[in-house]
Amino acid sequence: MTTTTGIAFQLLQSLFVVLIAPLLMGWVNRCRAWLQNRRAPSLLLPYYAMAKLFHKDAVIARDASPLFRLTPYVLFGCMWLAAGIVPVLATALPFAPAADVIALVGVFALARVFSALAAMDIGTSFGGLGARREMLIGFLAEPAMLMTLFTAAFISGSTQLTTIVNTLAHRAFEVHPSLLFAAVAFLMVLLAENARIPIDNPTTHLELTMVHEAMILEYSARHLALIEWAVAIKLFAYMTLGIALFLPWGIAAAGDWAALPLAVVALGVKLALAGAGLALLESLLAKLRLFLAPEFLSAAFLLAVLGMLMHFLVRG
Amino acid sequence: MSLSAQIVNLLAALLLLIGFAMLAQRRILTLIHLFAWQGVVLAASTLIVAHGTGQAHLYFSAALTIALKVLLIPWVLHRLIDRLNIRWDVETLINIPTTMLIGIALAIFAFALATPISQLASTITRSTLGIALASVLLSFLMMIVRRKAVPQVIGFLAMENGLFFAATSATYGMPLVVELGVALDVLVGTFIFGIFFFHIREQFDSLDIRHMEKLKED
Amino acid sequence: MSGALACIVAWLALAVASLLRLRGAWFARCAAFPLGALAALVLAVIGLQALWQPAAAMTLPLGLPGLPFHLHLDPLAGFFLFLLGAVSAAISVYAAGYFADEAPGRLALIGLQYHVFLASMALVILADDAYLFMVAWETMALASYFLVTTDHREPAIRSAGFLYLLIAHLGAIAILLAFGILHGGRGDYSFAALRAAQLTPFWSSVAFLLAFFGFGAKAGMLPLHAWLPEAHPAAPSPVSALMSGVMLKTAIYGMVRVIYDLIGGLRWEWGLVVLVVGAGTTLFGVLYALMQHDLKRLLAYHSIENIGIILLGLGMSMVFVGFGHPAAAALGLIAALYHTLNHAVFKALLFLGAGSILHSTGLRNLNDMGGLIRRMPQTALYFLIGALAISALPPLNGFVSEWLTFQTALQAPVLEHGVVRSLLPLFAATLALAGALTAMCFVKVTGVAFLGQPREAAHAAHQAAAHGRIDCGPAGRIGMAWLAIACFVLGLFPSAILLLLNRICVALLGAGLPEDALESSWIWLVPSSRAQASYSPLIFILVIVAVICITAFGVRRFYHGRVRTAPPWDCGYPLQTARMQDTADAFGQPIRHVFGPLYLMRRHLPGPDDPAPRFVLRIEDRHWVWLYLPVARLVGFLSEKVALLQRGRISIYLLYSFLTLIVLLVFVR
Amino acid sequence: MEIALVLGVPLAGGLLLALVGHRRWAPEVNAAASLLTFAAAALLTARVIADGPMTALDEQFFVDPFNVFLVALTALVAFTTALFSRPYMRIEQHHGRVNAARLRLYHSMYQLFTFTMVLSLLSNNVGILWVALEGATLSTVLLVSLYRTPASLEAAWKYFILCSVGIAQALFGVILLYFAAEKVIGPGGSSLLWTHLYAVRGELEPTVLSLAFVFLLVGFGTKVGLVPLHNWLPDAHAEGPTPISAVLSGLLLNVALYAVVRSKVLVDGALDRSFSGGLMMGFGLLSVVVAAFFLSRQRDIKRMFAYSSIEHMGIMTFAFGMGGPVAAFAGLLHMTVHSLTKSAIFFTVGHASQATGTQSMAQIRGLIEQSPTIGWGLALGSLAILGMPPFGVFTSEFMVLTTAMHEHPWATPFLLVALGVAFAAIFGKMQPMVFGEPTAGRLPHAPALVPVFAHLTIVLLLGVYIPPYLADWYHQAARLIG
Repeated sequence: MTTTTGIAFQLLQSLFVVLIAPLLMGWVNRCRAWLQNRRAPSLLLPYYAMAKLFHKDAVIARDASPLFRLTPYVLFGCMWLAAGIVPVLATALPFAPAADVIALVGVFALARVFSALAAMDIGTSFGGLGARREMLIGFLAEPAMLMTLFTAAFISGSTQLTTIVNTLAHRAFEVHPSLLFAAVAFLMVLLAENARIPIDNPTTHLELTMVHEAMILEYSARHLALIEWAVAIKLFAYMTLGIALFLPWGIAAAGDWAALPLAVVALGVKLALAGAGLALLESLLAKLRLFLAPEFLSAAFLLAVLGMLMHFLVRG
Repeated sequence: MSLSAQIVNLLAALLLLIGFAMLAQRRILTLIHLFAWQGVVLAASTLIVAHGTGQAHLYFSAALTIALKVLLIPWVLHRLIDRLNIRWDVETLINIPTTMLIGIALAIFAFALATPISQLASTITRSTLGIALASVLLSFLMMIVRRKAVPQVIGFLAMENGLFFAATSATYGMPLVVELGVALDVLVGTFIFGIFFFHIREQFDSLDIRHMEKLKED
Repeated sequence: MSGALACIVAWLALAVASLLRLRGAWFARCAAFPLGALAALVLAVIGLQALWQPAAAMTLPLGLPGLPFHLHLDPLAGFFLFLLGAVSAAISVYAAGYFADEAPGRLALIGLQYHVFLASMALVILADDAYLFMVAWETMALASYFLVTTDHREPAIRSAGFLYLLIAHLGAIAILLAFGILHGGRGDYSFAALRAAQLTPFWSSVAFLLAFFGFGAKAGMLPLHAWLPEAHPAAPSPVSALMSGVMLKTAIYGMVRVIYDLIGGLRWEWGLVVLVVGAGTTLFGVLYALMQHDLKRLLAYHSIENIGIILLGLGMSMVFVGFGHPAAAALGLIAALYHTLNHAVFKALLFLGAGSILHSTGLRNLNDMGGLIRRMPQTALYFLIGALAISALPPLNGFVSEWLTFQTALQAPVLEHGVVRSLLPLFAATLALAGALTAMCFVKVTGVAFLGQPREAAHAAHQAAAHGRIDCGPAGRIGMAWLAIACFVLGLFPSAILLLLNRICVALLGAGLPEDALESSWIWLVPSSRAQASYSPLIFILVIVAVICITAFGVRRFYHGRVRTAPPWDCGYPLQTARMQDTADAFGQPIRHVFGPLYLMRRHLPGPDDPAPRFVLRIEDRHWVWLYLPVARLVGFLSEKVALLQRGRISIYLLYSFLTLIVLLVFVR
Repeated sequence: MEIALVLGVPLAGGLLLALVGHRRWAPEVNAAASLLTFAAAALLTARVIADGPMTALDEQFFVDPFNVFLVALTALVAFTTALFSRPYMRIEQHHGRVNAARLRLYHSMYQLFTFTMVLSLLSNNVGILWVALEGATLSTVLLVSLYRTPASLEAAWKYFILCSVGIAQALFGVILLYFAAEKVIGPGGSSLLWTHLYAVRGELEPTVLSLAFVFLLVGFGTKVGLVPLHNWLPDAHAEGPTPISAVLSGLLLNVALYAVVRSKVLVDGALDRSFSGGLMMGFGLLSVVVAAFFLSRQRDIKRMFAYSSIEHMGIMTFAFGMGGPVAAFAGLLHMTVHSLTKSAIFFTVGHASQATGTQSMAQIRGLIEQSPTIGWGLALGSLAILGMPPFGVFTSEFMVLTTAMHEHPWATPFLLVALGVAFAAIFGKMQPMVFGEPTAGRLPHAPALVPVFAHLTIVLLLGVYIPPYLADWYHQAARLIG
């Protein structure tokens, strides 16, 4: 594969992820509506909503600082970057070495810090509340995520996502008990990081419980749209990351263009299932009290660390 | 053993006896008298050693002893207690029988310590070193158990006597210049003690050293 | 070499000149600090050069008879000189503005102590014999002690100074004893002689422990850290920056120099000791930082945390050396040294930012601040950069060194020892946790101090300023900008730094990183091999910036750029005041909840009939209860017993000499 | 000739001042006499450095690098203290604490004390050494009680009794020494001369010598202030006039230690080294540790620094006890820097308590604000005495600690604890006195701070640079005793 095609593929994949991400959001919402016996909204509703928001005039609080206006773009940029390095369809991503799993966690952390700061910028009590809760979730979710990824990194001897996925996908089938632990931990982190039940509820605006929504309360119009879009990409990135790590079969190896169509289909199926699963999980679980969020996440962290230890234990 | 050696040994025994007597003595005047008698014994032994060995400077030492320790210092002490009007009985911190027992133990210890050394002595009076050490330690003990300033000073002077005895009997005397220096120190020391008695008396209205226990860590 | 010496002499000359009050206080006010910065820059350049050049040595005709002062400039020393020069240059520039309105007397003293402090740090790094090292080391402590107690009328500052110098001195004695072991009664005290010492494993381990805890006391390592959160905030801000940014690094230098270079023969058990202490220090530092509302104190606790992170890198490196894996060991050492440099840069920046706030508003309690970004936009920007860097967020420098530390931990599978192999990732987990907590803490700091609405005190300070902006002057801005740029440079060009640090590893360990790591192009940071891991901050930031620009452009192009301003949405509560914002304490509350048992909390709840109810919560360090106070009590108890020796009764005193005599006589027989 | 000058000047000065010591210009005469002594000592030193060791007056006096070094140090500190005592005693007179008659006593005794010090150092005769040391007690005991307060009388009484009794034990040691030497050298004056004793030290009877050493150690050790023979020391330092505290700490303790070291060298010739060395190390260590714990509960400023003297004498005793060229070098250096530093501290302490009218540390505050020179002097002096580089005390402690670490590692934990406790104590008490809100008043006379800073400068220089001739001198002396 020449560099040019590689870069082209890289750009295309990023674009693909960015464009398709809201669709996944729509799908999850739709599944959830089905499960809850509601009339499901259109699959494309996220796109409509964003288009509407882009058209509106932005209203910004009087005392907002430049940071407040910059943040949506930073979030969007971060998520785009994340989308660029997670192997979605194929592991041939020439730019992926620019950021390995640790950097990926760093990207998410960067985004989180910016959104928390922006939330505190206006100085309303809700902003501060949201920022504090978000950071509380983050401080446990982030290391748990990192440990999960480390488990995979230890198995594959690399922290490059592409290498990890290559190793995990194209090898003889082998049961890794450590990966099981890691997968559970990853799922828990995914729920927490993407503001899903049981940690947060993406559809609520109840002061006592909201986390993510409290942070973006002051945003409107195009800023809000970018944030929503970034959130969608984030969910997509997490899902594809989980798939790549724990269900990697079907992903195209480097240079294996012929496998690409199959990879697209496999990804579609896997994402649809994962989205439905997420909706199912969200419908089954109740939201935790905020106090319990640290417990939930420390459980995730412990599981991830255990998984890592398990790796050494089993390998002897 | 030559006659002079026998006499010196006798005097040494006397010295030790006086040491014990001082330890047991309750009356201050008697204490001074005992101290003077100790000086006499000391001078006598020095004379005999001088005679026996022909060391000329020991005659001088003997004369010095008589002048200083038999006459001058007791006289000064007499004057002092007259002037300060102190004639009370001497009080001790530990009762006298106990003190005596400790004293006997000390004497035995001193003999035991001195015996191996005495074997080496070339002098006619080899056994006196232990007695000298014993009387030094007894004087030390006396200083510890007395609670008034004057007896304490007498204890110190008695200790000096013991040392002097050690010097003359065990080694035929120190070089003259040293002995002169020591004598000068003792003299000046006695005068300073005298000055102190007045100052202390002035400040504390008493020569009881229990008044002087203010400087301490608390 | 002579250049470095000239810089030191220049600093000393500046110190004396400040004291002499040339032309009134003009010299100290206008010339001393800029000239000091110039000398620092020269020193940085010399240090950088030394990384390439062969080691140079020199002796000065001073010192002990038979032991002239030995100076030695090798890559390790060069690196730390570079750190010292580069960071202190910025701080000196900043200080020129900061101290400009001090009273002449104070200024003269500050000028003296500040430059002596700098010179002694440089001498610590250059010293090549135990004596000069100790002299410079303690002079450094002494100079910084006097700087800490500049405002000595405050009892709290005095007690901070006391604690600081006491622990520093104890540490110094421990270091001295380590040198004593290394000396072993042969040769002189030059490092060359100490290096040649052949020690039994027992004695080398004792030397290691003495050196580790001796230097650790200076570095603020657990459990000898108690002075740090007291002393660093007490000093004037440029001095705090210097202490946190540079002085703590001399302790790291000392550790590396003594343990790697002089003691040698590293054992993996030592590495584990370092790792355990490092992990404890890291978590302790960040958890206590989260509880602080005094900005400088908070930063001081973060210094403790970062020392812990450096120790984690060092410890891993020592474990790898002990098991005979030089490449992995080199990686750990590089991570530690890289973090040393990074921490110097961003912590100095943050302290300078805190200094600007203190200087212009007089505030140091976060709960009084708020909205400062509007009045101090420049400071806010630099502080934000520092905050992002310390939070280990890509693409800034803090991330690179933590990334390298993680990569070191990921080398664990090469180890043969099963237990140690599975322990290393646990330390990595500690680091991950600490990193996330740091991010939380700095969201709190930045958010509460700079963002939001100004709280009452901040509002009053804003009003008091004659013109709208109360930002720091040009000197201060240059100083902070310098460090902020350094945060970016160190973050964006890590592979260049990697090459430099690799030279130190080659010099110290006899081996560096594998070829693959060194020969990859300058864009890519590769710790061991490209297949294993790589990171390219340049691409990283390019992508983000490009996306931001394209998005912003696209949104404006295809939609519009219209913005309306309005009051913030009040959610239906009409009364919204600045007091309703989250305070720094509130931000830390959930952490206090989660990690409750780690803190010693003293709560005071007001009663129901309290006319002026106030809820008071004080967080104290448990180490005081189980270490410092018992030691103090023990000393008190012993001295009470010893005092019984001196009860004032002369008979007893006589008895002592009598008994001494008797006992000795018995003993002789 | 120089020896006669060194001895004659203070003796003559003492006699002269006994007549005119109450005059207004007596302090200047005192200082001048001390200056002359110092000049003579410098001449003597130059002579010894040029010509090597010598004896004089029928071998009654002798000079070698060891004692000439102490003579020079003694004369120097005596001179600077005399300079300090000029304004100090004037202020005391101004405050009405002393009258003209007592000043006469003071000045005369000051010179006589110097004389006894020099005499004990220069004398070749152990007996004369003893006489001179007792003379030192006699000449200073009335100075300790100069103020005639109950406390000062008590202190002087204890000083007198304890030191006299102590030194009486030393006399017994001298007699034993003579007893042993007589058999080898024969009776007569030469049996007590150091030079002769050294010449035959291998042949002396070991049992007698070991006994003699015990008596000498207990005797002279009392004057050194070794624990548990130290009890007189804090009282005497705290209650006497400050110049006397300075010379007691700066001179007397050194000279007493000199006597101990001389005896040790002699005994080492006949006995196993570890005997005397072990005893000295034990006493030294005990002194260091006990003094450190005493330090932490002091309230009186002079008393505290007196305990610090005990601690430092302990360090020196320990160093000499270890023996060997490095440790002996360190011990000598420590003598020098301790004398200089401690006397400098007492100078500032004297003025500080005059300015505040109290010796209680709780009431001395903020010196640095009120009178910066006193404040800085006290701060730097205390830090120097605590062994902070670049001051010279650190240099010697560096050598002692590192030598101890590899030769007697068991001792280092004690030293570590003691130095730490002492640091916490002195530093913790010094800091509030120096810093904080000032309480001091003004002094009626300008304080004497040249001596303070002269001493501190020398100590500072010794910390970073020991001139070759000085180092050579120390080396020679260390070889004599190591």
